[in-house]
Amino acid sequence: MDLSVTSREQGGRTVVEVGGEIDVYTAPVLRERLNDLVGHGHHHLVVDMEHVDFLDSTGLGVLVGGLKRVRSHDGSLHLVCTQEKILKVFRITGLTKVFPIHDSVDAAVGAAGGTQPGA
Amino acid sequence: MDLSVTSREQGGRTVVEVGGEIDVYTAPVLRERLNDLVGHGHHHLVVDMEHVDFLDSTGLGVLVGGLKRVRSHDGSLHLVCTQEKILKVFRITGLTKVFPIHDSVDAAVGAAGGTQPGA
Amino acid sequence: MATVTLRFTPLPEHVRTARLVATAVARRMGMDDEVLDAVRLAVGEACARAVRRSELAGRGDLVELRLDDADDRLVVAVVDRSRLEPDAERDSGLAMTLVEGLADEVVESAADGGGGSRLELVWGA
Amino acid sequence: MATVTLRFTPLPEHVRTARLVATAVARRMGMDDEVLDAVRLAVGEACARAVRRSELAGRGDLVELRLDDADDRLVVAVVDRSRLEPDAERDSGLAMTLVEGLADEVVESAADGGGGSRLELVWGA
Ligand SMILES: Nc1ncnc2c1ncn2[C@@H]1O[C@H](COP(=O)(O)OP(=O)(O)O)[C@@H](O)[C@H]1O
Ligand SMILES: Nc1ncnc2c1ncn2[C@@H]1O[C@H](COP(=O)(O)OP(=O)(O)O)[C@@H](O)[C@H]1O
Repeated sequence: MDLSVTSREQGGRTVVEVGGEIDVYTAPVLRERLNDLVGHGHHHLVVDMEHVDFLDSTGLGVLVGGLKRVRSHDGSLHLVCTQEKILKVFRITGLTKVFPIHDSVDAAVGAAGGTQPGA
Repeated sequence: MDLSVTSREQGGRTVVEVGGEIDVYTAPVLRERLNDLVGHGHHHLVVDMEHVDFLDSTGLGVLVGGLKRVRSHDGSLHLVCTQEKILKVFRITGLTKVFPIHDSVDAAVGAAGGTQPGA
Repeated sequence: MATVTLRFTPLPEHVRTARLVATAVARRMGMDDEVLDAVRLAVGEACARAVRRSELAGRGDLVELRLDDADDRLVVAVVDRSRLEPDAERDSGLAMTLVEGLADEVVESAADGGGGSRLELVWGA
Repeated sequence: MATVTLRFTPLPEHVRTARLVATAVARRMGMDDEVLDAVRLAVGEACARAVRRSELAGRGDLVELRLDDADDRLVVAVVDRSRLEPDAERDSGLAMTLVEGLADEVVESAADGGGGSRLELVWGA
């Protein structure tokens, strides 16, 4: 399994750092982690994609699913990504218009994401 | 082509540093470089294998060929190798008895290899 | 014309192997990094789709990935034996959008000799 | 039982692709690094030998690498269509010494349905 997912709290957001390959084989693991976080009340997520080497449509589907899920709790899901290769995947599918994408975790955490978190 | 070959003179020996994969596809390049060196009068070779990631029987054949060639000029061919994965290839084929194998380039250059070089 | 064909049991875990093979063949053809990334992703999508179609149909027939190097064009064909119509898969929106955005040419047809889909992708005209 | 089959034009440049595929399948089976190194090298040797045999015979029929994952045993078969007898290759001393030193089991037989060799390697009894 060449996927790693770790999360931490920062500035009232939950930063989810993803590393490795998000594909048809590993995406279910990411989906489970995101569902778990949302289920435990973490509704403002920042997904840090800087250490992602590969992202396919299954991975995109998991991120879209996560976005819908947090939104149903008035939450937010922001992305951190500067890798051209990964940005291209969001661009081709038109998802750059769906996800707020930032250059750094600090910028993502600082951005006003929907409702401000209670914390 | 994932093979690199560079050579330099050191202590009267010609040190040939090989990097990458020596296999059925790349071995002809190494053979040509060794033949070229011997053809230009470099008869005392130290082949540094520390940066070799993969070695197959074609590569072994090239090294055996190089050994025969330098010997026909009263030369020598010593190897530098500490990688267990690569040493195993020499061990399985019995070639640890054919090649003097050293832990470092300095040790290989310092070893009395057949006739001492003229230089 | 050099050919490499990979056939695999329709399981997600083999899609990565398919990507490795496609990328290795494209690299050997001297394609640049941007094209390599496109080949890796598009071939992965096409193979993942073939796996999904096979799972949907409950069929275990091997999926075939065929790579032909013809005059500097890389011609890739992904064939499933799902017995489903070429367009029968649901939810392939993102996957097919990527494939079409990444390959120079995309053609889908019925797999000959046994129902299923044959998706052909071409790079470097 | 999961199966991956790679078929390739008998050219040295494809042997690396064959190694990649074999290593990927073995890694997925959870084999440890030492076994992975053995699989990589032995499968590369078997495929390079199949390429040499095909070149020797002047035949371009695709070489087949078949990987079966059966109850934690990795069963590898390399089949050439050289029309040469299984042992016809000359100079296979070092290559076969390595194959035999690296695999847990090695069996060579005539390729059925067309002359050539079928070399079977097994890891993890
Ligand atoms: N451009 C887009 N903008 C917003 N949502 C999208 C976009 N493209 C796809 N989606 C959403 O992403 C999810 C998965 O996409 P889908 O088209 O079903 O592809 P697939 O299932 O093949 O990954 C769906 O929920 C869909 O609504
Ligand atoms: N154990 C050994 N000791 C010395 N030389 C060897 C040994 N094994 C092989 N050789 C030499 O290595 C060269 C290539 O070996 P060979 O058995 O022909 O294998 P292959 O051609 O398949 O690589 C030959 O010149 C052979 O004499």
